[in-house]
Amino acid sequence: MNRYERWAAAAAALMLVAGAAIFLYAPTDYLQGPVQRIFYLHVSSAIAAYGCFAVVLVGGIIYLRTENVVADRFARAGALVGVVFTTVTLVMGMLWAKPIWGSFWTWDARLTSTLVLWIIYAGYLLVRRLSDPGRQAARLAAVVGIFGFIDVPVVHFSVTWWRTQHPGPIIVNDALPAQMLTTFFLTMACTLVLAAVMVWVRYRIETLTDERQHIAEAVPVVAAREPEPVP
Amino acid sequence: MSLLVGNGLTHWFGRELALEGVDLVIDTGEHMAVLGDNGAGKTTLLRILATVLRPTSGQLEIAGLNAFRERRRLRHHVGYVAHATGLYPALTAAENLEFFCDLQDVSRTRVEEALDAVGLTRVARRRAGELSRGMQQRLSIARAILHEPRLLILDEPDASLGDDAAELLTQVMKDKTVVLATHDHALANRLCPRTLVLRHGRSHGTATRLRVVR
Amino acid sequence: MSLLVGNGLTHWFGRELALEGVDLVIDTGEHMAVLGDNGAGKTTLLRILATVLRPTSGQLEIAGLNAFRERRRLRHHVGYVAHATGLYPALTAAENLEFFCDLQDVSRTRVEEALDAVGLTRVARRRAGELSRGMQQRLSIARAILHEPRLLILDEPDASLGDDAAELLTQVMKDKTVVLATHDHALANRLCPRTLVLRHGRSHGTATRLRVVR
Amino acid sequence: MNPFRVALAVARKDIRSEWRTREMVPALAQFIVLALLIGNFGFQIDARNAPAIAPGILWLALVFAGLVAFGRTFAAEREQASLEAMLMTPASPVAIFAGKAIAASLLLVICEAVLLPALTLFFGTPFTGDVVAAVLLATVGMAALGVMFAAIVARVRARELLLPLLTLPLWIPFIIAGGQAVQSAMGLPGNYQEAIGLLIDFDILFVVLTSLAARFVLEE
Amino acid sequence: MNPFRVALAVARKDIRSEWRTREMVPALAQFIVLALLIGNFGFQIDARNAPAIAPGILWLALVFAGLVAFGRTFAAEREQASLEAMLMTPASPVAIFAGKAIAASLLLVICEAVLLPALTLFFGTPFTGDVVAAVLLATVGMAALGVMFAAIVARVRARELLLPLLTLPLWIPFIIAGGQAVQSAMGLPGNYQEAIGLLIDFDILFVVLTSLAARFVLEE
Ligand code: HEM
Ligand SMILES: Nc1ncnc2c1ncn2[C@@H]1O[C@H](COP(=O)(O)OP(=O)(O)OP(=O)(O)O)[C@@H](O)[C@H]1O
Ligand SMILES: Nc1ncnc2c1ncn2[C@@H]1O[C@H](COP(=O)(O)OP(=O)(O)OP(=O)(O)O)[C@@H](O)[C@H]1O
Ligand SMILES: [Mg+2]
Ligand SMILES: [Mg+2]
Repeated sequence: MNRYERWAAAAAALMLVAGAAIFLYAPTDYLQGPVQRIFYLHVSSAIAAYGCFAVVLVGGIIYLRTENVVADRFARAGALVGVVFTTVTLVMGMLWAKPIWGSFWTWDARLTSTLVLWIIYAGYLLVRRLSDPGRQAARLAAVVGIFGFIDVPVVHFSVTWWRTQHPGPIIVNDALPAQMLTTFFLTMACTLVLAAVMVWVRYRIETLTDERQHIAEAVPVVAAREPEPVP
Repeated sequence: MSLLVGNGLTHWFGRELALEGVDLVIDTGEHMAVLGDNGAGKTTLLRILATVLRPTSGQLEIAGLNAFRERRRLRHHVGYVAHATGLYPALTAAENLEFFCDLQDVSRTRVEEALDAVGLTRVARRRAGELSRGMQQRLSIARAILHEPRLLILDEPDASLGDDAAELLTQVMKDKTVVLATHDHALANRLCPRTLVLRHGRSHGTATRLRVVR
Repeated sequence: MSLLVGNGLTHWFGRELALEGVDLVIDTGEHMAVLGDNGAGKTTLLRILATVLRPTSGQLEIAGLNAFRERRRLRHHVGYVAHATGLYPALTAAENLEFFCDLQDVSRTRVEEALDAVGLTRVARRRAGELSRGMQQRLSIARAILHEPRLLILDEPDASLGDDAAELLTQVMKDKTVVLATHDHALANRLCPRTLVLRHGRSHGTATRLRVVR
Repeated sequence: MNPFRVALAVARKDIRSEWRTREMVPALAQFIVLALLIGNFGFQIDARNAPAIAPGILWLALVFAGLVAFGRTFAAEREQASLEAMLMTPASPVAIFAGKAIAASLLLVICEAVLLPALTLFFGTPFTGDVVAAVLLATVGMAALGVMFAAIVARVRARELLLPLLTLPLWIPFIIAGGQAVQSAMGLPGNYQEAIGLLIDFDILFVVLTSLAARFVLEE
Repeated sequence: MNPFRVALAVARKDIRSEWRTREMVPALAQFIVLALLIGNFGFQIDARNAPAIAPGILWLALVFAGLVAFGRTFAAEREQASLEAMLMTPASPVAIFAGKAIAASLLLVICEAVLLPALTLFFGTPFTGDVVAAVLLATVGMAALGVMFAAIVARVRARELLLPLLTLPLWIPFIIAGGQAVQSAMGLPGNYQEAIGLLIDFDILFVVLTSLAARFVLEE
């Protein structure tokens, strides 16, 4: 096992620990029943996605200022992993919505803005795929990523700004029993580690792809400064 | 004094190496021809020198400025004739030039002079899209000299030009530093005292001498 | 025997007279060069001869068929290299030719032969969009000879071609009737025994002799 | 000269180009999702009125996706000037036409494969064989018309604009009949059989008409 | 180097090209009318629900017309390779950008001049200064964003497809706030002042952001 595989294995093991906590430690919700256990991963992966998109934002800004490919590779990695976690949030949310609301989807502000988030970053990935690799692709995508981040606060605050069917903030309002809260924070920590590892592995893949396409880090205009994988 | 100094210019298109470590020094007022087979990398080199394309690696200095970081400032001094003419087909020949006068911040009186220099005065009021291929090429040359650049990059400027190509280009190149790519050896010999030969993206001929000079 | 007989070919682009009463007779196997300044009407004439453009007035007969009414039947016999290459950039050089083999209803074995004839065998698997201008021009020539047409219309086929342009064209034109427009007088003399000079859309030079011949 | 071979070659070339560049499929699919989104913003949808509004959104999305897909099919040929080269061959215009229509409608079918489940997911409308049949039947005629007009506007400037202008009026029969069929398949009152019959009639009419017209459209 | 002179020159060139060829205006106008027609077919409209549905149709039509108009503005430069020539000059990207935005939004304003009376005509909704103000304010921000993304996708393959994908999500604020403003101006409940305030905020935000981004988008 190389060190990437070791890290991946460790992250997977952590997720198993989180899973155990979710199903064995956390109490069953007396109103919603077992389906409420979706909550932990649903929210954690949303927050992980925010983190990934923050990497895209910071990476994009650094890239535009310094043309440092390292920043751009992190941005690319962040976008892909962020889309994956947004997908998890969406799917989990829809699975939860069916039994609770009676349908997979309603068009409320939280759900819609989350879908838009997914579309924006999928568009980011498409811009990358459809332009010739190199500085231009990186610059254009950076602009898309920076503008796209506008939607992240919209998603987060949608439940307070608009009347939504989706529940409002409960964690910051201390509305959860202690066991649930512990499980939630454990799951969130594990998910964030997983996201960081995924970004890091993906960064490695992007580096190898770049090398194959001779997108060198040879001439950085300013010395490289790496963005944090997850802020 | 050297106007242009390129150093290890290398460009990869994906996995295709189009230009490999080309060094060149061009003195002020010098005329240099770039020769080479199809696909040798002439256009790639010229696009880099015109600061349209940034090379994968290598340095380029024009008039003492870093050509990649201070592109905007350089553009007053560089004129470029590309393969594609880049004209607005719905505007007349004169209107095309007037528009570029505004962008270049030069007086519109230059339009007439430039049209005259390339022999298009007669068709000044015809739309660019209706001109023949050779006329469009002339118009593209006229646009490149509108702001009287110190450095002129000409990529096959003789393409589709009529019999007067040599005289026209001599006139246009006067008092300017010129890099010219062409397939016409006779023309190259007539217009340019110095020649750079590209083969599979590497420089041969005078270029080898250049390495020593640097 | 004459393969192509044109009679009073005239073309107006709106109020612009591009071609004025050109008569010409081309015998089977003959090679004819069309010369003229920029905007003289060479491309217009060649597009008419290739049956891509219908003239405002005049008659044209190719291989004894009315070129306007029986266009479809003629197309087996005509190959045309235009100013624009008309290739599919996402397909490789070989795939481009294979596609046109299917449309021309000729065997795909022709692809390799045609690529070889224009010296592109080495880049057969590269996408057409990534080829240099000269390589694209070669590919466009390869496409025109895929179906071994009897009549070949070449509009500045030497554009952007490397040093081997003359040999390549000699090879390509062998055993075919050819009308070739170019600005390179040396090339025209070398390839074509007969020359038609256009000036402002009217035929001069050999063309005056032609009137008598007809 | 075998017209089937030509049509196949043309379709294969288009599909291969698409496969190489992967330009259209992923973007078209997401474009569909987006159309859903705007549709939703324009018209407050809830479970009650979904079967009334969903077909409208379905057709709007399909119409716009179709315009893009068909517009692209000849525009690409035109930009590259390869249309002229293709017409310089003795291949029959009808066959060329059919080939382009096949490739473009394949794209549209892929769109539908995304759109129909998405509708079910987002609006809870049923996703039955009847709905699929109605949509596919409409696709045939719309493809024939769309490709023909795409060929016409490719010769014209501002094709992005002219295409909807010419195509939409003739697509209206399909939108109406298809809309009726889908609505009744989704449970609203309406005669499904009759609407499907209409769709088939229109398909035959327009496929024949466009085949006849192909020769005139693709020349000079 | 006077950026105003550059912006003006660019705008004038675009408008003059359009005037010469008359490619966009008539087609755009008719396209709008057609969108009205489809809207009409998709959703049974009567006097009762017109003020609820008309704004939806207004925004749908404007969004699609805008996509076409903005998409065209850089696509034409790209096709002609004149974008490269323009960027070879020392003119500031922000100024070039502003010039293109001015010309494109002028087209959109012409669309609106057709669309708003048409809505009144077809659906009997009021046609007041408030409605016009809301629509014009939305146009500013939408133009800034639309032109920026048009510049981005012009460098990318499959631009017709990518443009809606990138632009629409960021147009949503304008669609929502503009929709609210129009709805309340048409007599539905809603706070007109607040919606207009939002529109102005968004306008300022996006005009500033796109001006900052222009330099990076229009390079190389
Ligand atoms: C497809 C459907 C859904 C989507 C797209 C979605 C999206 C999200 C997102 C993005 C967050 C993170 C918000 C943040 O912290 O910034 C979130 C949190 C949350 N979601 Fe959902 N959700 C969906 C369905 C549901 C359902 C059906 C429920 C349960 C009734 C639910 C309950 C929650 C809860 C309780 C939170 C945590 C709120 C907090 O304390 O911050 N979600 N959802
Ligand atoms: N589409 C068009 N619309 C209007 N005028 C045109 C059009 N095409 C060509 N012309 C005009 O017709 C005349 C002949 O053009 P043509 O392209 O045949 O010249 P040519 O001899 O091929 O020139 P070149 O050597 O530059 O290619 C020119 O004056 C040109 O401006
Ligand atoms: N966009 C591109 N993508 C991939 N490869 C490219 C691209 N542009 C050029 N090349 C490749 O780079 C090499 C050099 O091309 P270039 O256009 O510089 O040649 P050139 O010397 O100008 O040839 P010509 O005389 O035919 O114009 C060629 O092998 C070409 O195939
Ligand atoms: Mg070249
Ligand atoms: Mg010509």
